[in-house]
Amino acid sequence: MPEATILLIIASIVNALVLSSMYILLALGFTFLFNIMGILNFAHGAIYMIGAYICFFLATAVGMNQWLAMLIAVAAVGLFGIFMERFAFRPFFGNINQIIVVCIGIITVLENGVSVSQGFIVQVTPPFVQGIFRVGIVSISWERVVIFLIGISLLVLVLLFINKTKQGLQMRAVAQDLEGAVLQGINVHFVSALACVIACALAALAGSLMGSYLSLTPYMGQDIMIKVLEILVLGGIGSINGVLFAGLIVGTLDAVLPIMVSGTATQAIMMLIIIIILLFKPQGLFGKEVRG
Amino acid sequence: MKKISYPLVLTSILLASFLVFMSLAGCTKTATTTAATTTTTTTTTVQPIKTYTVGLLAELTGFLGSYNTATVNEAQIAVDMVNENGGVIVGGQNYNLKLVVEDGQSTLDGTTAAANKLIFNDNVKIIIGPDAYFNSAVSGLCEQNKILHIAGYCTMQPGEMDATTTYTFLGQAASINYFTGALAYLKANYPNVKTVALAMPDDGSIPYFGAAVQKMVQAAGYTVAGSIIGYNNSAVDFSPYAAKIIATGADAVICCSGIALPNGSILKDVRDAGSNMLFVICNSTIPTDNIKVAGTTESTNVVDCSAAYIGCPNPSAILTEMIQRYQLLVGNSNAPLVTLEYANPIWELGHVLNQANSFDPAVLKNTFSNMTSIQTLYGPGTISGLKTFGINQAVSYQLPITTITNGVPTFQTWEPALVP
Amino acid sequence: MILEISGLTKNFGGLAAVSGMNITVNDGEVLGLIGPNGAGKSTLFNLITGVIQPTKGTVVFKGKDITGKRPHVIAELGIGRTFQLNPLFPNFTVLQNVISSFQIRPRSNLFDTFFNTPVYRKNEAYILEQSLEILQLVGLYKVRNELAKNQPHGYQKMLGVARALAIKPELLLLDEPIAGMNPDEIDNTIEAIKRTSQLGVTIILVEHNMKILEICNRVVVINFGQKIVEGTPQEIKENPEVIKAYLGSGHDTQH
Amino acid sequence: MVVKGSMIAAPNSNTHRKNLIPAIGYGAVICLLACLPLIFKSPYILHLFILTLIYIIAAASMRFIMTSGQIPLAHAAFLGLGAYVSAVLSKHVGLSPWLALIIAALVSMCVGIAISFPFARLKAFYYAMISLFFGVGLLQGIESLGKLTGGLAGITSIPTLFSTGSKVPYYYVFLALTIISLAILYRFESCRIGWNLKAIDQSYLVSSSVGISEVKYRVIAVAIGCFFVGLAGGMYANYNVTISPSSFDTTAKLWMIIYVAIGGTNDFAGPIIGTAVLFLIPQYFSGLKQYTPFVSAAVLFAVIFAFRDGLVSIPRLIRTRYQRKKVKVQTDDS
Repeated sequence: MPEATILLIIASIVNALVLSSMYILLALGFTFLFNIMGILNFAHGAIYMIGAYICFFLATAVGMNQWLAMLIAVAAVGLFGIFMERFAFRPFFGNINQIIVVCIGIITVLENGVSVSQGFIVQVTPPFVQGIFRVGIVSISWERVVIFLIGISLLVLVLLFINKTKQGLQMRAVAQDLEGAVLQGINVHFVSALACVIACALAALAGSLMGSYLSLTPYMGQDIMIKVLEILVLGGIGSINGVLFAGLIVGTLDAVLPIMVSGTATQAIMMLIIIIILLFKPQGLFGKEVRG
Repeated sequence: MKKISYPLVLTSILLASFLVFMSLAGCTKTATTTAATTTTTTTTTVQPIKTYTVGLLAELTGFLGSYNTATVNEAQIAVDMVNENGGVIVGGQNYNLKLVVEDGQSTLDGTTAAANKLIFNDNVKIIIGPDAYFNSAVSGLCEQNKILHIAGYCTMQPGEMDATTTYTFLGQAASINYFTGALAYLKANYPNVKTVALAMPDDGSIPYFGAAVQKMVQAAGYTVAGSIIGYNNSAVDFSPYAAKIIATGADAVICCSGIALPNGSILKDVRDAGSNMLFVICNSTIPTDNIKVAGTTESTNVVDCSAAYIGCPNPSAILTEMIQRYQLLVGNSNAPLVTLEYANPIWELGHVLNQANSFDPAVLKNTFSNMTSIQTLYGPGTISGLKTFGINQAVSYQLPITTITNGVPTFQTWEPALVP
Repeated sequence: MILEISGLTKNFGGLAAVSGMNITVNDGEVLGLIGPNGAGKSTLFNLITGVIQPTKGTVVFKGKDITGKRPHVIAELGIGRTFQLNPLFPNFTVLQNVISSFQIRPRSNLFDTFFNTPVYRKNEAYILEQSLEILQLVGLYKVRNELAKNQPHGYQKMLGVARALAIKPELLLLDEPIAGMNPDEIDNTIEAIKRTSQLGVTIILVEHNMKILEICNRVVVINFGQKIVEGTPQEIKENPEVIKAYLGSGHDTQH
Repeated sequence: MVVKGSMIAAPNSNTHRKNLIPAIGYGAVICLLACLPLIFKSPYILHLFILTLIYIIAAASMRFIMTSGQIPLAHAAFLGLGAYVSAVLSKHVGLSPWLALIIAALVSMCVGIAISFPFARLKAFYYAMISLFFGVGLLQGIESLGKLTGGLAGITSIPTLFSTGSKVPYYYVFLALTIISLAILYRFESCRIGWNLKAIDQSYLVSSSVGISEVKYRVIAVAIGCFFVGLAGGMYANYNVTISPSSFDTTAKLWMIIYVAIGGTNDFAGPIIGTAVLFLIPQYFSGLKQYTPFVSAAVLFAVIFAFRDGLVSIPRLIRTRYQRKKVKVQTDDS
């Protein structure tokens, strides 16, 4: 086997891992919100984009410390989550059509708002960490390593939150049986608002990180959204652990397919694979019960 | 059992149609006013100056939105500059140019609708733009209705520009220009490059532009490593493509067309993956943008054939003025120009109108295609393109070549990026 | 003998909801199927009507093996059923509920239906008149034009029966027809069931309310997915095992 | 989905009078629509009307599928499929555009049937998601066919239905096609087929217990819906001369369901009104250039928060309000 091929294979494996962790990072907030609260946030991509732009703005225009900027972006977008819960999700809970309408409205406003206000300058948040990390013939930029680590650790944190903390348990209670939860004296609105805050914060975090890895465009959220939905359905509804494996599958496909087929065909093949998987496991890989 | 409440539904249908009626009545009103008319304005010149309306087709919303909003600003500046130099003189009468802008929404059918609006609603006889492959929606329409069409860009896809679209001109350097410029420089200054890999966005242009590029590369005596690598413009991560490029084992990679995001990302990923191969970027996006995306440490050993940018010696006084006005407009003293993709055609149009001394598109197109040299914002340009497009209607002019080392762009030379 | 269940078993992940059930139902009788909560009565119904597939065993209806057939096929063969929970189309009116339950006899093909041929119109007219009759039978005629979801619980249950009758069943499975009803609703329901069985329809009742026994010719008591005893209502009332089985269990509706 | 009206014409005399009012109404609307080219001479405005007609067919067919409780997020992709099939047939194969139109509709229907057999097992949310994925995949697949479909740049200079450049014949032909399609869809919905679809939507368990085959009727719904959306796609391609994937992408898919939802999913007239309003209002404000999208967003929010059952619910709301005023007795109910 020629050396080039071996390099290609190794590179693909590395890419698959890193890309998967990126997708896990992206999908975490969305899947969390849907699996735990049964809320389908179609505007996740737009929120991710807003988070990226806020972080960019603070880090470059204001000249703030990068990590601080990220934290502020996360906080700000988290607050936006309360707004989302109150005006987008609570009034239309369970009606997918109306949720789509509201979310499209929000997406339109956010994307065009950014597009109009920012004007055309290629915008990139400066990298959080510099340099390249070499092991033998494999070499990755530290940025990607950081994204990888953050993605995985966030997943663990969210799992801990759901299973160990009081709020996490309350969320699951609300999701499983609303009336029961109310009878138990759980403040349902508080719980769901909390869930939305967490979800949006996670989206913003992903946005800030990816914004430094890729460049920012007002429409960066659109393609992300499809990926996120793929991961949600593939992972199975009602299972956060599913995200890990779904993310791995989608990431690997995205890392390997472009090497075999060119350009847009990758997406088609990918969808085909995903649909086939779902036809054999309609509940997704780790799905428990159907909701929504 | 009650029948469906159709009377009520019908009232709402009527209501809706009434609303539509009103709205479109509004449209017609605007149409009559904005049609190419004669509103007199008083200026320094002796006789009153009439205004002549020119249509500008831009993608103001959608994924090209922010970009084209900027280029439309440039176009407006160009119009002001033409008017301040006395406008255009046709039949001894001075005319000020006036732009009517329509939005193509970054979709082909949106662009078709906008073109329809310009032609049938705003009654313009000259259309500038649109961007990228959206020309394919306009060229045919203009041919049908005998409208002069000066495209702002061209990706060489069918319907954009060929022997059948005689009313269509390419008024601005397109992907083919940037490529020829880069190739010529590469040939002259990098003798040790033998094999090159080709990468370009897989937006359907590979069978056309890609094929042409491949031929030209081989004609220049290079061997193309592997097939053309088509990347997905909207990919989240470009490292797979980078891996693919490195795996070809070529001495250099040429990224044809495409925008800053994919090109910069691929550059970054190629470097991160540990390869230091020569990286040639030939597209309108300026070097500083590519550096922004790729990062300073990663952007090294790069040759970039691009539009004019801050730091390259200005080819003409007009361009200097253009830059100053643009910076004034956006209120940023060192904002780079975008690409002039609409400003350049307008500037040329002024030249052509003066030469032709008529507003008749048929006359204009003959004059335009028979001009040996034309005045562009980049200085004198030539008209060619018979070999590439089948018609001699593409304007080409000198383009700046830049090398980048450790994130520092260094201007090298002006290449006469001729369209064969 | 209209229905014969032999060795019917259903396991939900290890534990057996129904195991080795053998029941035979004779023509025109009213068979009571009683047992405490979670005894597997509803599961048995779902097995008969093909909503869930049995692990093993067979269901034979009129000498025809219907084990594991799709629910709508079984319905076509003439087994009607009602449901414990939300037994109707909530957004149809009561009459529409019954009309739209006429799928099999008469059935007009797509062509007739679309082109509104005389055949289709004849069928629909017939269906309308039949539906009104059925509503008379179950005593819902006066509320026929009101939305089903706005009806009281008892009416909804009766509507369930009416819908089941609309497919002209030879065998009718009633899943807790009187659960959660008030006394006079119960009396009406029992009246209606009696009238129905007089039309020659074989009926199987699931109930864990002993009161229903008085209209049954025969009663089967099941617990933990198995048949405990079988006999006339009188025998059952005295049977010590039944008493025992019932002591532990409350009388609220099943899951 | 709330269901109104009767499945059969109740055989009492005054239904004739009942049916008369809508009949007159229809006549009025059709006359109005037929007169439009005489009112508006501008080809551009006719262009807008023609596109509206096409989208109305698409939206109405989408709603028809939705009556069975399936949310076909792939519908815009089917519009694209129809458009591409008829474009390829009439341009590359050289069939007559009219024939291509019909074939496009049939192909779209066949694909719809083919996918709806495996998908019929899936319940609401999963169906929506998988059809979304299928739509994306289908579009990307079409896009990646290289020279045949011209990738992202799409197909240009598609043979047109009429040689004349005027848009008036298009308007009348498409108006006729739209009316026919809507009539057929309305017939399907008001006969037993439509009722069975609504029954399945309300409870597939109950409907199967009375002998309604869920799979059969879901497939029927998808087949009919896809046929008409394919037809609309073919009309679009042969009228618009140029098509590209970006016209049918994810955003388009979601906008399509918005046309339906804003108009109102519960009523046949919903998608018609929704499309007319949502497609034409932004056109009216197109003078705002890059600020136009905010207008459509504003319309969305206004409608969804004011009348969540869509625009068709306005008259009903007004009426109930009026009745409340009249009858002060039951103010506490509702």
